[in-house]
Amino acid sequence: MARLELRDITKRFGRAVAVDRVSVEVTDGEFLTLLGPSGCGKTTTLRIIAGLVDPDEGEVLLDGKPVQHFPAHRRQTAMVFQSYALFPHMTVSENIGFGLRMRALSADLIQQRVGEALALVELEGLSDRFPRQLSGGQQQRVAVARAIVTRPKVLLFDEPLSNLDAKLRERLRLELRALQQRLGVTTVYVTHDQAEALALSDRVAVMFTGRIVEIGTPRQVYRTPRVRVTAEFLGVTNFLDGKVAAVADGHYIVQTPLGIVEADAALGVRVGEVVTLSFRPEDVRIGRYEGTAITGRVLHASYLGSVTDYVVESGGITLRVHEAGGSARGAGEEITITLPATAAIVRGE
Amino acid sequence: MIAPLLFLVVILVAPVGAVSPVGADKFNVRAQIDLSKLTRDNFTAMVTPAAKSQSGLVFYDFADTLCELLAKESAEFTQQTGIAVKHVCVDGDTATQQLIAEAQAGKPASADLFFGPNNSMRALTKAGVIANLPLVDLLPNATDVEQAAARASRGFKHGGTVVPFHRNQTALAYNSALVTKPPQTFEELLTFAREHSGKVTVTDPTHGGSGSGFLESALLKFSPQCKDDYYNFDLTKEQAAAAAQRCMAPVLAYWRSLKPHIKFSNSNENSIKALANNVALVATVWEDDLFTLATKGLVPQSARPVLLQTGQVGDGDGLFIVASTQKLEAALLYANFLMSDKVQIDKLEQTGSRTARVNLQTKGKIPEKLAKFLVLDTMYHERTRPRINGQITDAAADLFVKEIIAK
Amino acid sequence: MAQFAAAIPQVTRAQVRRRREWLIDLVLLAPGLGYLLVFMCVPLVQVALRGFGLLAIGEPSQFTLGLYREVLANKIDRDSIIFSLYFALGTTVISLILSLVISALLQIKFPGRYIISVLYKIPLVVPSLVAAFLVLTIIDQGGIISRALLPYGVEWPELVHDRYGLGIILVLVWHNVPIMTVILSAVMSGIPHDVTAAARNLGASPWQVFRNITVPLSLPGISAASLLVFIGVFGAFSIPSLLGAAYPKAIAVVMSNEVLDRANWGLASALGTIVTALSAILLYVYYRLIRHQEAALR
Amino acid sequence: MNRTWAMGGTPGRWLLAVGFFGVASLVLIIPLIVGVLWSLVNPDVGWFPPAIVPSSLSLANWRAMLSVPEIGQAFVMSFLIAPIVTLLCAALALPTGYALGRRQLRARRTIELLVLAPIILPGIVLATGLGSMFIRLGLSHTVTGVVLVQTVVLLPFMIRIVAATFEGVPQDLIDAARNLGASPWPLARDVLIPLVRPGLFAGGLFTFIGSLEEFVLTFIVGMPYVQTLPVLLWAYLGGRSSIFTYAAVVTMVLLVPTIVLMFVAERTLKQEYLAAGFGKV
Repeated sequence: MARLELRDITKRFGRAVAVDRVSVEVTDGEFLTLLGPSGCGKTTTLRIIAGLVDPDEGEVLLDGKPVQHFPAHRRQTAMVFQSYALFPHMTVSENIGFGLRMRALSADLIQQRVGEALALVELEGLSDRFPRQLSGGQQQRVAVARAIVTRPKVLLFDEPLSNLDAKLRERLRLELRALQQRLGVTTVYVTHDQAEALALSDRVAVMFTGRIVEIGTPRQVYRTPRVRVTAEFLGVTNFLDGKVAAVADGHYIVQTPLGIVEADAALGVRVGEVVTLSFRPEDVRIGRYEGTAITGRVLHASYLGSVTDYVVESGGITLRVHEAGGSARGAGEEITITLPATAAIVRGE
Repeated sequence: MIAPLLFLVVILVAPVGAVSPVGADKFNVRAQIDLSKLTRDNFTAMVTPAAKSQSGLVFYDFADTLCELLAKESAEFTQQTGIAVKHVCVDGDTATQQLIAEAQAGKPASADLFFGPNNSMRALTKAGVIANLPLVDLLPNATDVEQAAARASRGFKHGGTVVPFHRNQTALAYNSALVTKPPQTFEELLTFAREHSGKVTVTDPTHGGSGSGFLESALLKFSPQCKDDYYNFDLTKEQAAAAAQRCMAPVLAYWRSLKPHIKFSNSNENSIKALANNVALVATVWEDDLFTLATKGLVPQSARPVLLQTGQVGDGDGLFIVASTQKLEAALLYANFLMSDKVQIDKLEQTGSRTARVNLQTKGKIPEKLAKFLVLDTMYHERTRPRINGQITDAAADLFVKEIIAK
Repeated sequence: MAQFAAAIPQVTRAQVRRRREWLIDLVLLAPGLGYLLVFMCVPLVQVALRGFGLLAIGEPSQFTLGLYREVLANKIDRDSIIFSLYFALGTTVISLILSLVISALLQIKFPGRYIISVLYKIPLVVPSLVAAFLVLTIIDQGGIISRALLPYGVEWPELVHDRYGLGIILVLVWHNVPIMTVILSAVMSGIPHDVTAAARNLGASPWQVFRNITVPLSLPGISAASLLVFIGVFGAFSIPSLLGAAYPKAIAVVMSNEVLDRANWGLASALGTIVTALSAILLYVYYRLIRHQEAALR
Repeated sequence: MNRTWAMGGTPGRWLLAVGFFGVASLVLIIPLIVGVLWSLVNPDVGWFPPAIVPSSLSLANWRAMLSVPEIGQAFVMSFLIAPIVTLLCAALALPTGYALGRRQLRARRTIELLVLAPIILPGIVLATGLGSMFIRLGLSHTVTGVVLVQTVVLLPFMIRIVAATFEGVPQDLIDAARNLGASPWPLARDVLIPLVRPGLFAGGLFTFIGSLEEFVLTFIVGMPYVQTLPVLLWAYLGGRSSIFTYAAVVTMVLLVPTIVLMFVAERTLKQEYLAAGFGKV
């Protein structure tokens, strides 16, 4: 088990900066997700941890010791690739045992640990199959087994679920999380899927254009994002500009064109400043409740199953509103909505 | 990157110093025996013991038609003497250039003996490739060599270092099944070609001896006034070119009227093939070529050779020992073997190659069914002409290409 | 070790690493490229220099443009270059048309397709000389076709050793169609089925699909294959030497005559340089064109 | 109607099959049969127009050819040179092909052009340069010389096929192996080489057949001493003398092993390897 730390990691490809002064610490046994759109540098960061890419600057520390000069095969990290990267010319058990063979373990020990790993991912009967004879989900499990069997200090996942269909993805998500918790291994997980990130992680680091813009628990980054892009990336959100009218015991009173909305404390915001508020569609309630209630007109309604998504216009501003269940309000209907009690103040364009 | 490359270029092209001929002051060839004491009479006694210790002779043979035969004869020589011979069929001009290049580079030659095209002998002698032993005077089997052929090849006087191994004859071949009266003069040929347009095939003079021989025959016929030049073998290259220029005019005139009615082929064999495929009724050929291909079933039974009344040139090619050989005695023994009755008669029987040995009795040695592919002896002796100065032919051929073929 | 490395400033370390990588590249490339440098570039440089009278063999070396003047003044050499260009172009065009059709048809499933896809590769492994022989036995006057037509009184035209090099073109086409087909089939099977399906869906006939979708999307393969075939055929020796007419001769045949029969290395080198230069120009033009093409397809 | 025809309704497909097999027999099978017939022509009778089939067959040409050592020597020479050239090409192409396929090279375009050059350069130009160079080096007319020149023209195909094969190995697999603790040597032994083996095999086969076929360089550098089957064939096809019947014999001797080789190894001659060898410029 190990503590992983990145210090000011920078990587350029030609003139493009792929990773820009990334610093992050992953505590022992923690599950950290790097979340961001494609091209944000998250995979490169992962590969730098694995030693597959050399950083131009910065340090990778494992338990406090710099390891960035260690070649990939001496890093004691294990990675699950997006493509699974199973060796097509080896059977399932040969694939899983590969890392152990590279460590020159005895044949008996290899057999035993491969068996354990197979059991762990519930693939006991398939040990002599070749990868091409397996389904996508089975291949994914083999890739996971192959990674954990070496008992790495850090487990790395590079979008391991992105090639699976939605249903399977959700199931494996749960399994992965359970497995990680059972093993208690420090894990870094890369994905662009926000639901996956929220569901799996202890902490989520949101990356944009090579930088970590925000890091926190799933709840923090979803509910109270500090940065506009984070709020945008993690699902549908409403932005509302307003002026800070007052500060009261850690809360801000923000005057928006639609009325007063309270916001959580944010550093360095002064009274009189114009800020952007972000709040989720499910925080807006239909009907008149305590707080700022306004009337609006439904421009568009789409039924999504668990919720109905409305586009509501009020005073020239459109808001997204989610209502649980399937009450049918048609376009053009006048409704009353209540703005959320608190919203997050976000910065940035 | 550039510098080492240039360095390499320099190293690889640095001229190799010319090497002076090996051997005694009189001969340019190294021998185990005392060459100054060697005569025709003591030849076998002197040469044989030394020859027995030498093996792995390399014999370059340029004649397409003889390739198969000489491979067998070589094997027989090896069987008789225990001296291994590697018989290599080569292209005459290529082998000539190779031997010259090797001599110039001071490298040991790839061959010990070369049976080569006679018009190469001038260049080969100049380059010191030919051992300066008068083989004609030394080989016991060369006693009766025709005097005209003994000491000169294509007008180049080599003094007997090249022994005439093979005689041949250019001719016209025709399909007797379809042509009852073959043309026997240039005028008749023109008439015939006009009547059977496209049915006469002539070998391109730059691509085969049957073509250049035909060109020479035409020179002899149409510009007899140049005869002195034709057979003056002391002309310089420039003089030869001038002579060709002077003598070609009537030949070109004849060709201009002939050309629309004939087809050119680009090799001796293709002319014969035209005959075989009924594309041609008359074609220019080498007599021995026609004969050899006939033995292989590639010439129809009805094909016959004929010589023009005004004469057609015949020639021959000789063989010599390469100066840089390390196996002189074996080479001498082998050369003598090639001039023996047996080889010379086999050669005639199987390939139609005539011999330069005047006393050799060949009558009755040709199988009946093949005799018809040879020119009748009387016609041969009456109408054969020696080939003219090769430099004139070359210049004439160049003119011919420019004025006739390329037009 | 790690501490030592850490003590060195970052930039230097990167440089050291880069130099090491470069060294590895060099060591890896050395066998193949070194070989080609020695056995291809050196002789080529020699040919180029010899064309200017330098490094002459058997004569004094001296810079001269005389050899080129000789070539250009000589109608025979000029004609041979033109003739070579002619049959190279003919072969390329005919082979291209045939292999486009074959490749397109090979994309369709039909009974026995597998056998055909093996059979059509036979000419790839058949030496072109064998091809020359086989074609000769078929199309020559006196070949099988002419014999088969004889009873009907049809005179078979002269296709071998003819002035128009038809026999040459025929054999070269026979030999090059499979090469082109391999390239084109690979390109065509790379075109997503969706694209052609979409075109069909939008109302294009099979021919229109071929003309407007398949061919344009295969252009990179088409141009590469055409270039390869053209340059290859332009310098072809064995086929023209066997099937060519007495006049004009292919440039390669002229060169080999100069070298083998006359040891005229200088003139052959000048001719060789011209051939190489023409090929290089073509290659350059190709790269200029392909750049636009590729940019458009991306 | 149109649709049935071209996009292959069942009748269309059959029509296509018939068409293809018709063309194949016309351009492949009939010539082969005629070639065999020519090798069996009875020299006493011949085979002249208008006969479509020879009136009498015999093995005389085979006997005649086999009675002299020429064809046997050429056969031995061909099949001696081909494996040597193949091994030499493989040895030279492996590291270079690896570098081209897997490493980030600075002068990649130049290197690719250099590797392409022997493929598109007319053989006769190379032969002219190498011929004179080898005379000076004493390599003319030697087996070594012929091996070296054949390698010049066949090495590029090998390099290109090897490079394409290496390139085709997903980087993820390499990364995964390294990540799982494979140092360079086990990485090569356990992952890289097993993955590129089919490509290497295809390249080797290609080179082998290429060597058997190569003519112009062998001819100019090897003549007259090193005579391979194609050189012999050229000689009998009219290069030296035109003896059709003998040419037919040489053709069969040369053709049968190559075609057998091709059919045996058909699976390895996959389009992508062939296309890599010839294809991209």
